[in-house]
Amino acid sequence: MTAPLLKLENISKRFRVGNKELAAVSDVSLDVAAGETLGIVGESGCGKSTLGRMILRLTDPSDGAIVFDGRDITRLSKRAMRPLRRDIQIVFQDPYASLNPRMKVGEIVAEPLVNIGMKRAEIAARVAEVLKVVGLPAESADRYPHAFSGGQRQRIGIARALAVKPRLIVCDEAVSALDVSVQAQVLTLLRDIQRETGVTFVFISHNLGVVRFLCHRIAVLYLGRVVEIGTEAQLFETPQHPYTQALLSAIPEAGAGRRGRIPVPSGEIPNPINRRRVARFTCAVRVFRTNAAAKYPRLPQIRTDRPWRATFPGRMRKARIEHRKTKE
Amino acid sequence: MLHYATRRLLGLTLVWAVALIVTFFAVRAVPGDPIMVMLSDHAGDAALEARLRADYGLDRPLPVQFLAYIGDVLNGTFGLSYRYVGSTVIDVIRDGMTITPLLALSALFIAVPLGLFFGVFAAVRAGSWADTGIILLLVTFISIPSFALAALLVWMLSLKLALLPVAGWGSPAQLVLPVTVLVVGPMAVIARLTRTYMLEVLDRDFVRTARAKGVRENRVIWRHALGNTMVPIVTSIGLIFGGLLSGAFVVETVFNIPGLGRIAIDSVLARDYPVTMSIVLLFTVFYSLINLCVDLIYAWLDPRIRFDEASA
Amino acid sequence: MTLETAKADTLNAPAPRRGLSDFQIRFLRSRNAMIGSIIVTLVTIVALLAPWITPHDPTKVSIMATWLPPGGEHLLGTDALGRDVLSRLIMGARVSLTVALSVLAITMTFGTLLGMVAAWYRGHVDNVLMRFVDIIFAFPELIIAIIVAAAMGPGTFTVIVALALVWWPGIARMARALVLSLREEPFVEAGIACGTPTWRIMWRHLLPNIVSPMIVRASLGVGMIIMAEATMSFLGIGVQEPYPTWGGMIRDGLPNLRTDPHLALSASVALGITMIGFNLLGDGLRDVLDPKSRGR
Amino acid sequence: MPIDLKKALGATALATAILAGAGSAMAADLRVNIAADPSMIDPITYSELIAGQVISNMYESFTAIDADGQVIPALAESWEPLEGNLGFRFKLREGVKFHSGREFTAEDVKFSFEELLRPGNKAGLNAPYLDVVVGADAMKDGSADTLSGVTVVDDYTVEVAFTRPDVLFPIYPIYLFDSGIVEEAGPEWYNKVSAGTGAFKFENWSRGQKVELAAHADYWGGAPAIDGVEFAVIPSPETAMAMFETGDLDVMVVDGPSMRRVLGNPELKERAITAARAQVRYLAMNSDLYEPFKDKRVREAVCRSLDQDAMIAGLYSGAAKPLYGQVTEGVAGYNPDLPKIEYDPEKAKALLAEAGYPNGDGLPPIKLSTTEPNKNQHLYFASQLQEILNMPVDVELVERGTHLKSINSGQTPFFAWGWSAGYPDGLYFLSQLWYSDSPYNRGWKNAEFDALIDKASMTADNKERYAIYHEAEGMLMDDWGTCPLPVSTLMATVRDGVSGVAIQPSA
Repeated sequence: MTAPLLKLENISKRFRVGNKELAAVSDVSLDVAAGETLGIVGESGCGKSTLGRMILRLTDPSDGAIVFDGRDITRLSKRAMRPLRRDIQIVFQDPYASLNPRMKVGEIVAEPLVNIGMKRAEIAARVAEVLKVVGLPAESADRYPHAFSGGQRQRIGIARALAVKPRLIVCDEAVSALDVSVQAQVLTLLRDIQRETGVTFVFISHNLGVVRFLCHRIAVLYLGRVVEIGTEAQLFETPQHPYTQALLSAIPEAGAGRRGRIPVPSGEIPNPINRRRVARFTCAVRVFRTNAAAKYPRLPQIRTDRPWRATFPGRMRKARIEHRKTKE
Repeated sequence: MLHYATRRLLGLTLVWAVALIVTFFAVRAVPGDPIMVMLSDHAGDAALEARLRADYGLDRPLPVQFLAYIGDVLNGTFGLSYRYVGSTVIDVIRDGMTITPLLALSALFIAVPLGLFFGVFAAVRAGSWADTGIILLLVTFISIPSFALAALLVWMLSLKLALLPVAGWGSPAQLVLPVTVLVVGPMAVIARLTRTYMLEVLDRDFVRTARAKGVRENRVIWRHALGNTMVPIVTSIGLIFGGLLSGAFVVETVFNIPGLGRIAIDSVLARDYPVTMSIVLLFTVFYSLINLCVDLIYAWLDPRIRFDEASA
Repeated sequence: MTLETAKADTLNAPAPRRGLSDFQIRFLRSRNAMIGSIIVTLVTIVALLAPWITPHDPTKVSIMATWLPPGGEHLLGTDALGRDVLSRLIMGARVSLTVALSVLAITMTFGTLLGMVAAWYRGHVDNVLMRFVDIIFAFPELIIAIIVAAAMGPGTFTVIVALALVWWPGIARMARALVLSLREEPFVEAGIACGTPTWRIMWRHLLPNIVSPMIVRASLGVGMIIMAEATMSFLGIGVQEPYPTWGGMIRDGLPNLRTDPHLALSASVALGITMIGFNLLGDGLRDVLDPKSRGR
Repeated sequence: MPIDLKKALGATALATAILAGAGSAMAADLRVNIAADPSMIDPITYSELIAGQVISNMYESFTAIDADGQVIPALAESWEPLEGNLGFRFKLREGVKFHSGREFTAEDVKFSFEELLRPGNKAGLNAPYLDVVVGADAMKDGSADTLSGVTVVDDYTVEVAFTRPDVLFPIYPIYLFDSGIVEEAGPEWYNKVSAGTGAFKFENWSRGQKVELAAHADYWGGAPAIDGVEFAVIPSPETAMAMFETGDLDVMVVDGPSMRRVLGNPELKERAITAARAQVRYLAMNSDLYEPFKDKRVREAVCRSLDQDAMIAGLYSGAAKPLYGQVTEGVAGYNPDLPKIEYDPEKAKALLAEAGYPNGDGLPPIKLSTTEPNKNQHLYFASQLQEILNMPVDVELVERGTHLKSINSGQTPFFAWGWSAGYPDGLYFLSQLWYSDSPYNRGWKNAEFDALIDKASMTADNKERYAIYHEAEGMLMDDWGTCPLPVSTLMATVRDGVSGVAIQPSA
């Protein structure tokens, strides 16, 4: 196996909120191989966007290292980071907010090209080329974003990310703001692009269904840590972690699979700022609280290449029962 | 809330300290020499000049002068005036210290209700000719320079109609013209703000609900809508008060009122550093205190604002 | 002078996203904006053409033709030195606008730049800058103007410096507020993510998106600066001879209000109309550009 | 109600004082405007003109000036020079009462002089007059506690000894005050009480608003006909005018722009009283700072470009007098025979060309500096010089304090200014402005002129001394050392029912 294109080593991110500390991402380690699509799923607020932003160095990790193509980029200055930006691109969630309303589409798509110092004539050609790749007419370049629909705009965002032929694209909830039918089109587009260019994707989403469609491997993020990681098949067929199970049950077709219904946690996600307030979905929290030494246990290296978070089954069961009670 | 108020006060003290330092050195950077002004046409008498300079401590190094000034501020005299020989600054500005705030506050207390009234009146009749008329009038009020307005009023009311005294200070009648001149601009500003916010509020659901429930129109406007309009207007009152303090410079000059504004201009021109510094400090203190009050009132009016978290 | 600040700040926070044609339609529909722009255009034309359209040399002293009443060769009469009042009014427009536009250019450039930098880098840069702004705000602006005027001696340059000093913090604060909300926008992050240098992010992403609220602020600002300049001239610390200014003309005319009212009145009217023009234009632009006040 | 003109109130030449034995049928207090708040109201620190207008009504000197500008005895009834003109023996007036009720004696003279010289007393304008007194230096540097040059002979006789002759000493306006005042009101008595012998005593001072004086019933010249005077501080002439018209002022001192209004209104004009100012005005041309002024022809060209008659008509509405020398009419030593300086643009151009600057070519740029109130005059000068001589001149407005410092330290090349008589004698103008060693020299220096001035200060005989003045003044004018400028008239208007008001011909 070749060295992974992207390697996250024990990445953590803590924010200060007043006197308290919010752990958005805790001790996450992930590898992404070249040409692979890694999905990162979790509910909103679980830290997956922060993770994505850290890969792009839009946010600096508090601990840990980000290694891209064998090079530690964790502490690179903004300036030193700039040449690397050619290799790592991002597609944002909001197709409206992620395009500057004051720039023409052509300028938007050209922006990364300008940054790498491409000549004007070449830029124009490349812009036309990527617009075609994402399925937009060449005239689009002269129009402003407000003239396009959500799906079209997201194509513009993808075109921008593709323009410099990056090796890694982080898609941060890239389709979640779109209608279901449009989602499918965009996802298909992404898959086709990968097939043609061999680009690596890190696909962040709260939607397991979407992830399943696109991703080779999937990591499940809960309260800032990876609770389970595995191939698409492993994860969907044999989810190990109760949270994964819960997530799966939220998707009708997946949840209706072999395992039968799994109680779906409802209500608010536990507040990562103050764990004492955790009220409903208490399983993982209990574990952390009761075993201080094993507070943040490492993922056991399982041969199957499918690590999952060590938990305490007895307590877990109890938690589940408790949860039922609260629900009834 | 209390915590917030204390912290704001601490912050203010810092601003005042900086103001003290900045004004001390800024005023001293000004060309011109108080001793020369004291000597007037007899400047050039070196012996007299040296003596005065020593008497006033102006021959000492700046840091020493600064420390001396801080001492004077702390003991409440604010030091000796350069212009009024043998008088302390507090003697010079004592009358002005009540006059200018009195002028500014009376203007404020007249301008706010009047402005609210006109603003609501225009908003309720939005789009009508009355509205357009009021808007034009308000723009005119905002646009007319206070000195021009003052001259016009003196000419009309005092000279032609002989209704009011031309200038001076002391009787209630002498208060009418200067306060009127001061009121006009801020009143128009408040009215315009009120109209804008009022229109916005009148469009909101709770107002419609109230109307739908059959609440009388007057009550809808004055209780439901205006109450909500007050919050953003209160925030602008600090700035309006600052404008009034500035307006005092012109009004006091035109109407010959011995307030801080006129004393300030006189003292700048006469290089009366201690008086200038003290007035600048006082204005800064008035202004910042009013702004503090405004923020506190704002907090009180709008319970959604939680200062302790907002500042984190 | 800053009474409008609060309003402009609170109303213009979000960045509008609209095309030009949309803007033009609403502009043409706005009565205020139309009247205002007509007045402003006229004043601007007069100011631009001033050297060629004055009937007399505005600085020409005719000691034997002082205090002439309006009419005849001198349409608006002459002043204490026998100078033609109409010519001085026309030149005064040029001086007022020059001062106002210089101050605007300086404060808009520096205020916007500093506000953007503060909002962009945050942390200490922001803290230092904003404390500085707070301190300037803690002084009534006329006090600052007076101190500067006293320090530098009166003159056009002094007026510009003093007013710029008073004006930039408001601009900086507004730019900062706008950029603070803007910098969280994904399109800005997208810029960073694709390696756009900071200066170009400011130039291409931030600046164009704060321009329209800043323009509203500027158009209201012109009127206020003209008024401030007139007030400084009125208090004797403004633009100096031989340049005619409206504030100076009012001041020189006031003592003769009863014998020669045309002196103070003509300048007052010119100043008033110009102020009304800029205020109407500013109001109109705000209505047109501000999403919150749309449809009103 | 008829009012007697009892006594001149304002007694010093420094003040624009209202000479009023004035009375009013209606108001008990006479209300008069002053243009600014006085800076002080005591005779020691007294150092500016506005204060002088107030103080001169409360304090007196050895001599006073009558309504015609003549020196008359006041607190000294007579005086005689000591040997070699090195001092004077003054015979003091008897029966003079201070505001406190105490009697004025020779001890008070000694006390007043000593207080003026005592270090730490921030003495103002009057102290320098004492420089010639024996022991003054020792007093000033603190090495002596009494003034050795002053000898109290008896209660009403005092001798003042000089280190050099100073024949004009008796007419110096040195205010004499009460030696018992410190004991009575403490060392900080300055702003609380008055300690003079004048017709009015201090009552109240509301800073920035008014100074109120009350009649001094025991005044040696007879009690004033009015109960008091209220000096209202009114910086704006327009406001003053408005207040006069609404009856809020009894007497209005007319200033600048109001003059036109008064002269143009028959009703007001009828009420106006005028007097010449004891002031000279001049255009200073400092040849050390502007090379072309070294040439007498350039200076003459400048002077011939200015039309005094047009200025009087256009700038002063006629209320001014032309000046052709440097001693004003009405001041002792005035020369009525000085030739008129003709306005002659052609000759001015020719002179400039002769000096090597045809049509102004080669003249370096220069600033004509002044303060705000003198703006219009200077704009006129500049426009004339630009038009006739094509001289590259610009008007520069400077803050008053800065301007004074600059002109008094000889750093301003070109400016017009006035000089008010500190005492009513022509020597004041000549020695202060054009004497080489004067701290106020205005940029023209001449050794022969200096010698004449030295001679004059030792010449006790008036006629002889005046002849020396004329010679020196002629020398100054022949060399075009300065361009004399018109001097505006002092003017006041008086309300109905007020009579007996006169203006003192002074500054």
